Amino acid sequence: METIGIWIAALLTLGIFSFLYKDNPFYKFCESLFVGISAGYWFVTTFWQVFMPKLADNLVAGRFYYMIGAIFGVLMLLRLFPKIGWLSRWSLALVVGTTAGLYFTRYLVSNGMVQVQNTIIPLYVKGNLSQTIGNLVIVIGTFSGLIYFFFSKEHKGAFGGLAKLGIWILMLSFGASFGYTVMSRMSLLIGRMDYLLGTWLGLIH
Amino acid sequence: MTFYERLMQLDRRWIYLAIAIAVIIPVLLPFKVPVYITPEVRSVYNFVENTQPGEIIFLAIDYDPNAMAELHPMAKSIMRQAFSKNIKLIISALSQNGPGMAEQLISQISKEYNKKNGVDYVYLGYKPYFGIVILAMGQNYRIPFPTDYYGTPLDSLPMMDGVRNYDDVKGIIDIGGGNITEYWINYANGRYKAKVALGVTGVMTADYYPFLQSGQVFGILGGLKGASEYERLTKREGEATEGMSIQTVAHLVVIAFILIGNIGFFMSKKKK
Amino acid sequence: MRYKNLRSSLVLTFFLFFLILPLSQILAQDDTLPPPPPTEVKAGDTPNDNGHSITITWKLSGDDGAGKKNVVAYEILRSESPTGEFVVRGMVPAGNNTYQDRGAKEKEDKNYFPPHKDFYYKVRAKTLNSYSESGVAGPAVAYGQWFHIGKLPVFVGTLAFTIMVLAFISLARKGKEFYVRPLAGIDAVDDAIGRATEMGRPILYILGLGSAADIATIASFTILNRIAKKTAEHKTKIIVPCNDPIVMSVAQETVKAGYLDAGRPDMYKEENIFYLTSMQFAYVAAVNGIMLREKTATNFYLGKFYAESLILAETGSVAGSIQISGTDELAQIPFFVAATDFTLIGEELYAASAYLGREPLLLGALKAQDLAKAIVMLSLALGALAASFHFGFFLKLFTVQM
Amino acid sequence: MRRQLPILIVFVSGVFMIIQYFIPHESFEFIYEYAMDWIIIIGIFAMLLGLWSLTRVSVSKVQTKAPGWGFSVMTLIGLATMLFLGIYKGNKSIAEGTLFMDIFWNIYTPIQATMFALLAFYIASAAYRAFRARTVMSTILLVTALVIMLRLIPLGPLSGINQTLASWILTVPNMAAKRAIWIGIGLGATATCLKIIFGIERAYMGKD
Repeated sequence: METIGIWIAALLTLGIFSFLYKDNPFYKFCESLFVGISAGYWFVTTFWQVFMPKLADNLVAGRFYYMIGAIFGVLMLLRLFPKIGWLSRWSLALVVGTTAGLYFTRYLVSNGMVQVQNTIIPLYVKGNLSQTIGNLVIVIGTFSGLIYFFFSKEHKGAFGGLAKLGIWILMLSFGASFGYTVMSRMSLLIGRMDYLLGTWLGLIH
Repeated sequence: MTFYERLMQLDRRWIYLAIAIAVIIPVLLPFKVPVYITPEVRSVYNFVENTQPGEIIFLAIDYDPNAMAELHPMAKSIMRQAFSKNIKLIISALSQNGPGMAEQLISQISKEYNKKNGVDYVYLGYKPYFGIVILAMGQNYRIPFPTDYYGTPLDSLPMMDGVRNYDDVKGIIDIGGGNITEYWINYANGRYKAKVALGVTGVMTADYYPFLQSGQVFGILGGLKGASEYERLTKREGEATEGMSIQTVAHLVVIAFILIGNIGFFMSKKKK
Repeated sequence: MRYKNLRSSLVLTFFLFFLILPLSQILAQDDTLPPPPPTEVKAGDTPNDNGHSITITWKLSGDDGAGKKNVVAYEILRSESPTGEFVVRGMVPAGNNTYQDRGAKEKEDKNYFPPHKDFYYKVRAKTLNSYSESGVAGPAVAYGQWFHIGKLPVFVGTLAFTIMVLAFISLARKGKEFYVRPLAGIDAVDDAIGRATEMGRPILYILGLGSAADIATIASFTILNRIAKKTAEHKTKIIVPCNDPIVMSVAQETVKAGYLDAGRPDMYKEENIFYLTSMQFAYVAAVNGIMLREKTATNFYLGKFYAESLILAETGSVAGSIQISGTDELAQIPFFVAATDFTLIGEELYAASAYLGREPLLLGALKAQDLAKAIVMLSLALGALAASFHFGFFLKLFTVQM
Repeated sequence: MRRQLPILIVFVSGVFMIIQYFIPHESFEFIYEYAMDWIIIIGIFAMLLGLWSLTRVSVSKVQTKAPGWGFSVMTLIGLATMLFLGIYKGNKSIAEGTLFMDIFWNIYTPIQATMFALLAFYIASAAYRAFRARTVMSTILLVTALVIMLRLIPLGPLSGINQTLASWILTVPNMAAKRAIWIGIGLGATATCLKIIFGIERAYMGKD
């Protein structure tokens, strides 16, 4: 059984890699199988791990307020019937409204307050040149980066200059993240190659 | 289309092929890529090198199996270096899923060097609440660990005779994949003034450099690269060197293609 | 629930070690003499909480960090009467002088902490082999608060920002027009749709991996609505494969509304907005296939994206599609910038809906965002200056307690 | 009813969630927890919509014999197999060692890992295509990416300098840029939340 499993896994691995050369029936086979299996897997695991404990168990235990969730859930399903489909908007409204309120304070704190708080740093650190330069770059960089994101003012003159500095610093950061990620992506491929050459073909151990 | 223009528009399948070769060849034919040894790695190596036979180093293995790829090579090299110089080790494993993995590693390496549990090394194992454990070990190892991992009381282990706390070891090397590392710095170094060096994952490395500058730790092995430097220093190349060699070749290939693209771009622009 | 039990059993295991140890008397040193006890023990309601916790503070034992330096930890004990039996509630390492005794708010929970009830506390300083206890503090009562004082800066921020947004929207409603600078990614949208029309090929719109509960996805719905309207006007097919069933439902409504806006409800085809699977890479595998088989002329990737961003963008580039991307997922922006033709970076994604619709109300909100940005920048500049002169007050304005 | 009530639900639930952030009292905590559970439950019901859509699209491809309809059969077989294997023995169906989990480990996992590993190739081809010194901006992108990648390449004594430069870029200007983007996203997202709550942004509700 284990050998069969390894062979299946190895062939499917090759099937996906074949896409790099060009789209082909082998890849299409892997892809369509993958879609079906993943959707089934997702449905089944959510059913057992979320639906049962969150809804069924609570209703059985007599926690009637979970009924409200179930009612909204059923409303969602009414989309399948065009005539009363509009009722699903109530559920949608609850989802969207709740999360909008939830995210409002979350973003305000973690993306606003905390970032400002972290950027309030001294521009001059006595006897420590490298930290002084570092702090200056952070404050000026954040400042000019924000200027770049101004929408209601034309990027002209000194303002435009700062905006340009801002986008340069953004590009610096993008280049750095890109270069930094290469290593972890290569590790993923090394892992797959180990599987093909080692576990499957037994060329390395 | 001129030669240079062609350089700018290579079929990407050539790139894919090059990457595949770059990853496969080093796996099949292991070879060494030269490594530059950074001072923060060398200082850890020198620390172990300058420890006298019979003295004790504390080795904290604070990672889960999911960080093994990067951190296991570090633990291996340090243990091998210590055992080959007849340095004794006290080893703890404070990460929840790590103790079993650490035990395997210890029994494997100690066998290689014919080292005896309780005589040449002591494996304390795991206790919850790493903050309190690290702090309590500053008083006495026996507070959190009345017995070792195998259930033997510490007092009946010959090696622990007269060994009470961090004062009785030469220093601490913590190899960690999470926030336990911070507690070693703040408690073992901050409160008990123990010498601490770190081995951390690549993602964590940049965050811990400030502790090096402030002198709170005396050395850092960062990620696979730090591990491969250490393997090179101890002249026993293993997984880290191999992994790093593949990474180096793969990075070289990416850089080479970037350069090819730019050469094509500049030369074809010049012609016009 | 299971987690909580695990934790209390861990506490218990650890506690047992400390009980067994004094018996073993491993090191017969002066550690057997009890340390000076903790003093000035105070117990009171924990502020800014739900009413199921009491905070205990004390002054460190004389042997903690000073004297013999042999105090290892403090144990916190609780009783329902000053003379009753005291039970250990928790432990903190030496050097700490506060402890929050907290419990669950559900009555059926084993760890339930009753509010409005008198409790008495003692603190015990522990060395290796001995301990000493403080006097009794209390009674203390736990009760819940109706406003979190530590979140006052957020409250002020919420009010200020809400007022700004509403004010600019009402200005816009009164007919005031706001200037917005051109954005390359937005200007490209019309060309991209035009190109698809000329080539007679479909447009692919990917909402990403977010759910309908992600703000980036909701922002993307608005953009989808505008783009759907334009494709309806151009009679170009738009394909929207989805990763989440609710997102699919919303996307269907949104596209249908776009076709209605364009006056072409007859052209709307629901089967073009469909669900594939919720698993990241299976979804990507299928979308890859769609790009190459449908030969999409233009691909939009707007919303939440993770590691798949580069797989999509590179496959799209192989297929020769024009690609416009945008996400607020920081780690993915570099890959979109490198591999797609136009990228809306972070906030630009949120601004895009206002740009595309040119609706005055949305533009008004954009103006409010800019004003808030100016305030943030002013705070940054003033704050950094204040910090340079060791003036700490400014920082406090932005400090939020959780 | 069709338009106004949903807008009202959005407004009430949104404002409630903002207010509850500031109120630590347990009564608000309880309502908050129920609301979060309701959202999850709605999501679970919606799964059926997903399954319906996937099945309908696949079946109609098979019925109309659309190009590649055979692959739609594969999708349907995969889906049906997993649904059957995952349900028929109750909640024991998804324990380790069942056929359900065997399929997960031997089919699902390797395909997923390989899809992920494709990134190694794509990151190389994207670098080749994008990193050209055409403009100042793309030159900056190119140079910093090179500096960071070179940290893995032995350059002799230059390695030390490059190492320092690489970690400086990662910790200083990189941090500045990230903060600027974060703050921008914070403003954009909060403004969007407000627009949703006040019913200004309502494209997601569709029209009749």
